[in-house]
Amino acid sequence: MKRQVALLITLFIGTLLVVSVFIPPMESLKETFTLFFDIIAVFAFFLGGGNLLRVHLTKLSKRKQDWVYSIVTLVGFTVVLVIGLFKLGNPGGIAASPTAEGSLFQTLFDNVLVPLSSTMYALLAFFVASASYRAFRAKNREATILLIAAFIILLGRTPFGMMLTSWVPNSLSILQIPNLAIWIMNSANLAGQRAIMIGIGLGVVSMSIRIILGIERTYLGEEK
Amino acid sequence: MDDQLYRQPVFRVFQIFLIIFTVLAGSIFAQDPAIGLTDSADVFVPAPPGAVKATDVVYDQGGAVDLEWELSPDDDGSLKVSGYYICRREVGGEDYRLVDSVMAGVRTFVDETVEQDHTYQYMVAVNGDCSTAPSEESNSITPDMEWLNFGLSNLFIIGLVICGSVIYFIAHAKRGKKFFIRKIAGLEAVDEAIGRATEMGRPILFVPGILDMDDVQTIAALTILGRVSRVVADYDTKINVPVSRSLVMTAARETIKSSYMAAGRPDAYSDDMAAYITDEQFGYVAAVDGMMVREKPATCFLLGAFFAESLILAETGNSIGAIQIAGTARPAQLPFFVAACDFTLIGEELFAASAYLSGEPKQMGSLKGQDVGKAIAMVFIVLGVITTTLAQAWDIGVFTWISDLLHDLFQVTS
Amino acid sequence: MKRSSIIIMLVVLAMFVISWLAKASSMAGVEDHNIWHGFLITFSAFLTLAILSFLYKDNPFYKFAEHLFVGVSAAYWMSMGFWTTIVGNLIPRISNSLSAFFEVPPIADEWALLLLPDSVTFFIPVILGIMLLLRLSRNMGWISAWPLAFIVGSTAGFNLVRYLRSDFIEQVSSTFVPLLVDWQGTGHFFSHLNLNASGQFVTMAGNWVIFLGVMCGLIYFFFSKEHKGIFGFGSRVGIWILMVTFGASFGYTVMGRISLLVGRLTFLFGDWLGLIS
Amino acid sequence: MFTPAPLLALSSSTIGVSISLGLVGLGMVWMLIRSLRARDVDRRIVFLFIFISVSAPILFPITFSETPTPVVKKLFDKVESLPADSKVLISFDFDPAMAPEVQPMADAFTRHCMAKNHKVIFMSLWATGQSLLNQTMRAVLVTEFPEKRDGIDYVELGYKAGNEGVLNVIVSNFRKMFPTDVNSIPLDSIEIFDKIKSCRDLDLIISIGGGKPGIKEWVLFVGDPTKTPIGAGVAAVVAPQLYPYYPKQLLGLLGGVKGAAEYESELVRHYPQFEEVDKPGLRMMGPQTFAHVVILAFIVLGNISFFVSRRRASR
Repeated sequence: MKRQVALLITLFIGTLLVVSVFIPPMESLKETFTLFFDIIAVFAFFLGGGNLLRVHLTKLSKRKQDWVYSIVTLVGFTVVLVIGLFKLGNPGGIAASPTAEGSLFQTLFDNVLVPLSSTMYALLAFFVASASYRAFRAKNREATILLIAAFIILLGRTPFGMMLTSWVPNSLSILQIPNLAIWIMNSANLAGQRAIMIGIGLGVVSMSIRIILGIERTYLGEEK
Repeated sequence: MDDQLYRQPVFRVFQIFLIIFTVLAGSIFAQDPAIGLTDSADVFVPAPPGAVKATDVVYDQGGAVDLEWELSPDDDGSLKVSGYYICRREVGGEDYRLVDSVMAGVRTFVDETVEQDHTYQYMVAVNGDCSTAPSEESNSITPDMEWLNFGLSNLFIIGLVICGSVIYFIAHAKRGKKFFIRKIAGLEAVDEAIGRATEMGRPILFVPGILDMDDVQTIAALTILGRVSRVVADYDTKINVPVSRSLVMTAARETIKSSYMAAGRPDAYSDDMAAYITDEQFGYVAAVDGMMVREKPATCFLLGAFFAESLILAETGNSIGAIQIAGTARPAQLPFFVAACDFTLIGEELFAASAYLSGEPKQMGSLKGQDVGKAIAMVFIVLGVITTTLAQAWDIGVFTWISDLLHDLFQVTS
Repeated sequence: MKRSSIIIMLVVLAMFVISWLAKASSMAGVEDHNIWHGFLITFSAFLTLAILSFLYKDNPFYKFAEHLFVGVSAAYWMSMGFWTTIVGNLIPRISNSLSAFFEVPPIADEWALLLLPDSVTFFIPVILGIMLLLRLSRNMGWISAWPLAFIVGSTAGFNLVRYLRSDFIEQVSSTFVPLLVDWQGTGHFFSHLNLNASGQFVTMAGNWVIFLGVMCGLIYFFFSKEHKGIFGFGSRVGIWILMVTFGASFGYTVMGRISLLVGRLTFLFGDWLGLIS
Repeated sequence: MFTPAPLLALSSSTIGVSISLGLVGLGMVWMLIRSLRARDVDRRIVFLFIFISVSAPILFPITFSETPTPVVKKLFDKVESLPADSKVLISFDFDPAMAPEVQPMADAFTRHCMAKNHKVIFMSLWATGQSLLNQTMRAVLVTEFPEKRDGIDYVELGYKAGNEGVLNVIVSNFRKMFPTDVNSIPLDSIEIFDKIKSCRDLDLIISIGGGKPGIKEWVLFVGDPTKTPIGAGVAAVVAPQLYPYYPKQLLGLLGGVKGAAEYESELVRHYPQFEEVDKPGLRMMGPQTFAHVVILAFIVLGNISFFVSRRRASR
């Protein structure tokens, strides 16, 4: 029974939202449901944040490996939560935006979160290099095509691409590497992207139907 | 359509009354120099704009009116006219009030400040240097709400055909029809990858992307997690599912738990298998990276919605020598997975994976339905390309017509 | 702890203090809270270096940065969720007294859903949220499947039409490309045949590649037909097209990734060390 | 802002560059030898190379001379070939987030037009473009061309709300949309506008942007109906979407930092007096080019070691 109700909810809500697209009076349903989702997600924070606290407190009390760092997480979490929820150090008081200019919360964001996340993001520069060193090898036909395409585009984005091929006459200018790079981006690259997207569109439609019809129910747990 | 309502006799009479009233009011208004300095001899007064036509905006909730008028004859690109004032009043009520103004040369306006089922009249006044001249009053208009959006009928038809074929093949499979489904390399490798982790005595890492449950990719990833954790339960291997959203944590726990129950090992399940890290994209990545280098999982699954972190995770996983099975429906991240992982589920394959892994005929049937969708796409692309080519190269009427028709069919206005 | 690691810790600490003092004194007279700002910049630089050190190998500084990142960011998004969603969107709709307490203007009732006012319907997510929390209870835990069913159902419902529209229908129609561009007859075509990048032939070739590429790419994704014969050839070409796509997009994004590092290094060399103007 | 570097700094930067180039070069040779022995390189060495190749050009600014691609060259030549006193409109259609990529282009266009003695009209379709426009005016016009006079050599129309609606109006009449310039001086009393009524009277329009409204709108609403040549500078991500308009509807296009760098280096080639001014496009290109070359070299090395090891295995 419990599962039946859940499947009925999915069926009802799913169908309702599909149908609502075609019915103007129900247009705002989409925004309302998005808000509903956000609100439920905030409730879920209790579970997530609670779990975070539990994991690190256990680590700390049982003196598991690296328990010292759990103190860092716990202190960071508690301090920021208190500052954030009570708007401590916010010049505008309770009515101000939590991220108001000059607030402690925003200062923390600018000086702790920004350097951390942008450096993490910047690691990509290194990983892009190591991945291309390892992956772009002419192991087989597919890998060779991947390699050639990447090489032409990369070369086309440096001054050397033009330098190497600037002698090519205008009537053959597609063979100049920067032009070739643009041409590839606008033809083969576009074709591949479109084929992938059309496939994704169908995949999502089929997956959604399976969910709405209750055929796909893994997230609810298997039948006992 | 509820137009019918207004066709009832009572409303007819009311409408006729309104029209008479309108004409009367209009003529009175026109004589009354309410706006502008019309009498002064040395002030240029532009000629008033022509007839104002008000129509209800279709397929909405009744909150908008379309206006169209003829430009004032003096609005010829010279500087004599600076713009138009749009004025509105409710029929039978107050005076005209200014709604908005538009620049010279503009002949249409959409008034989105009206309320449903009220009746309005409009007037457009042309604005000269220091004088205005009003148009005649418009027809009265009652914005109403439509119950069906016929503007989306092509979306409806295409959706019906595609959903229909998916459902048809699901039903077909239910009756016992077996379909051929080709092998999907990444999925064939799942069992082997889990077996490898078991042999090496190392854990399995499953990353379900960084988006919440409101993204289909996350749900697809969780359904695959269901199959993976079933095998994991059988093999008695350790599985770690770090997640970046609390809701995903809840759903992942539910999924793993039921897999363990199904495998007959509810005792081996623990909530610690799925743990929430943080909502912050790169904070999550930092923690998962740390987890990778410290616990050295033998197998990493990177399935779901990924953004820039795709390559950071895949490269770190690669550096610890893990077998990596990745998959996403974000085209921008696929190249990185292809470059750095052993197997990649490309777009549609991610959604097909759960059906494929389940082995249930019903689910396999839906894959056949998707193929029908692809066939339809291919047929229409061929038709569209041929007719567009013929229409453009030789300008043959019938092909232009078909090509326009196809463009309209696959053109969705919101 | 090993002696060497203690020494490293002490050295880093000493360098931190030196940098802090140097930064604070260099800002004296320019900034009001120079000690505080000196600390902030030094701390940012320390965190930047701690994350970069992961490239060499896992180490205590990275662990510190990672754990700080997790704790601070989880709390950050939780606070933001509370203020923007609960205080920003829920409370103004359901309670006037609470809105007054949080000094947010109440949002007027709209009768959007099921012909009920928002002040009633917005209790639905609250109830579902509480159901979700019941997961913590032993007896009522099963009920948390209902909010999940609600969420999954709405995700499926939304995305079905959205993806059908933007990924299927729009991509199909944008593939209606003319295979003959600027066609002025066969004679004109051959007499003007060249490989100029913006010439007729190259533009046409691009459209042919798009047309055939999309077709072959779709053949690759066919699940229910064996990839043999003509179909197999089509699917092979499809893979090649996908490989060109992946290679090209990879190559194209490299530049953006490098700029990110330029940004970080400019912070380290400029804002922190003051080596560049 | 540029401050002339003392001799010492200049030489130290040259030394720094040579040392880092030497390091990277020697390292590459060492790795080539390793690759020929079919030995793979540790990823950390790859990381080190990227670090050096990105930080060296930041610490010791070096610039590579760029050869302009035809899309850029065509636009440059247009500005160059217009006779003095031609009327050029530059529209700043971007926000601060995009500015690092496209503001260098705006500066370069302004510099070029001023050097050619064109009459320049500045405007913006983005509210946030106004302050960026002021930045360029301060950095380029006021500092480098103090002799140019507002209203005679250039005029700032500023921002007007209305997005493509603005274009719809100025395509037939400027005064209707902009009765005055940004300083409230009526257009009728501004010399430049004596002979300008609408966009038809302009000799060139340059839009710099990357979002909506932007280049596409300029092409559709102004370029196509009036046949006034339009050039553009855009962020790298949107450049591929605009290539279909080139060369028919768009005269030329600068895409991303690379496009800016190409234009800057072409400018210096024609006007050596700009050798000394700050060229952010070229400056940003240094690390990018260096890193790209290192990555390309690594791809080559990887393939060498792959083929050598395969040959050995087959023996």
